[in-house]
Amino acid sequence: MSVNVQTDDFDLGAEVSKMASDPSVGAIVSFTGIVRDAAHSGLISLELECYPSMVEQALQSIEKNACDRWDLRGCKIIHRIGNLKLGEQIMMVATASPHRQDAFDAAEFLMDYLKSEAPFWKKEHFKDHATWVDARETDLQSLQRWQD
Amino acid sequence: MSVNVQTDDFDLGAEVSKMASDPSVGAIVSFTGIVRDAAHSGLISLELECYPSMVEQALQSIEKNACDRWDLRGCKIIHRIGNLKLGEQIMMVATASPHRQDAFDAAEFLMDYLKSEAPFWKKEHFKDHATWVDARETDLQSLQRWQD
Amino acid sequence: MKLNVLYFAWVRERIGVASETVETDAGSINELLDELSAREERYAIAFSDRSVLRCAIDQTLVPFETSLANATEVAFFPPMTGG
Amino acid sequence: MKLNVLYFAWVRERIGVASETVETDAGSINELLDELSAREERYAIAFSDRSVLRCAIDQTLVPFETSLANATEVAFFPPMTGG
Repeated sequence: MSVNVQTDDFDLGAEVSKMASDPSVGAIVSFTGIVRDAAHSGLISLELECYPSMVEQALQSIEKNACDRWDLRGCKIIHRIGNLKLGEQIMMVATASPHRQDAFDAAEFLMDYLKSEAPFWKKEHFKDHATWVDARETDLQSLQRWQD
Repeated sequence: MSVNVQTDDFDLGAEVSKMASDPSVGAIVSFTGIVRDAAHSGLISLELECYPSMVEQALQSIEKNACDRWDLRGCKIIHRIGNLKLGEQIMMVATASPHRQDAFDAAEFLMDYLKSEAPFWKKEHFKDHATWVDARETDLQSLQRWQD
Repeated sequence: MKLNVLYFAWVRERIGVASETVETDAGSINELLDELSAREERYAIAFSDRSVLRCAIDQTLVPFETSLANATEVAFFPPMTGG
Repeated sequence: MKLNVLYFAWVRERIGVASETVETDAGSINELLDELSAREERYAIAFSDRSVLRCAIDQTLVPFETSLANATEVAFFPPMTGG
């Protein structure tokens, strides 16, 4: 169970391999976020800002909630900050469990909370302008499904 | 979009990286199945048998169903056969999409269908005996949620 | 008609071969299972509980009621346990 | 009381600094926002729509009604967009 906030890239395969060493782990689910340009709008890079003194405790709290709720034998969150080019990895979560449904549900839960409660902000840089990414209403709706 | 059935191990990180090269891809979800010994019963290895002439078309059909249902820009299934030791990777699915919910749902769908409709069978080898793994009722229930 | 019949996992182990050619006039999978079970005890044992048996005709999963007309390859196996 | 006030993302850009020390008698976050908005236009503009503003006291997300008693660090920022 650990969280990292870093400028460097990460190695998803290596993180998943580490989790597989626990003999009770049969299922590992990962999510990787990638810098994308879905609207073909000429995105050059994504700037990621965070609130340094808040971010690790926010991620650890999100991770602890997931571990309280599901049978996880491993959990890893890595989130990058700084300037990332189109196609670069932004972040990953990985969850390891004896059971595949626990691993899937916990990974979705972590992503929903991370999107709305971890102090990161994205700014999209284009050739001649830059704009802050707006939070999405659907992300808040995704969060609500865990609150019953 | 492709499926592989192979005795060799695979590199999850490399498969996910390939998917990230499409500029519309913002979310990649992966599932990795690992040889586990949840009951501490002294498992030594897992033998994976398949129906060779049926398996690729079954996996391609499952993959096509997922691509018809969600906005996927990449989809990969790799399943190993042969003898695998405790902790080794058995199989992976990875789904790439502009949207994280599509990637998550498609990966769960692929796993549910693969568990119940792809012609693989597992035999657990212990020190002095071996037993075929029984199909689980919960796997069939998981499948039913996609049929409404 | 001549059918290529395949067996997998514990079905293969109980019957003792991975595949064989079967000469039969069975009209459906159910009739083929009945006919083989009547022939030898190893078939009767392997096919005794059809609720834990699955079947494919020409690489497609089908129910036991399915007709064998035009079939060339029939496979019997337990419920799948991949993933 | 003296508060260390931090700003992030477009809130930081509109206010023009990443952090500052604020001397205030405000009892709640809402009162602090009112007080700063009255001081200078850049605050008034940055804080004009509180529905797109979020706040943390000592690194914990809180609603705007929260008391500032015992607070040492207050942060203002837009809704988060990580992941």
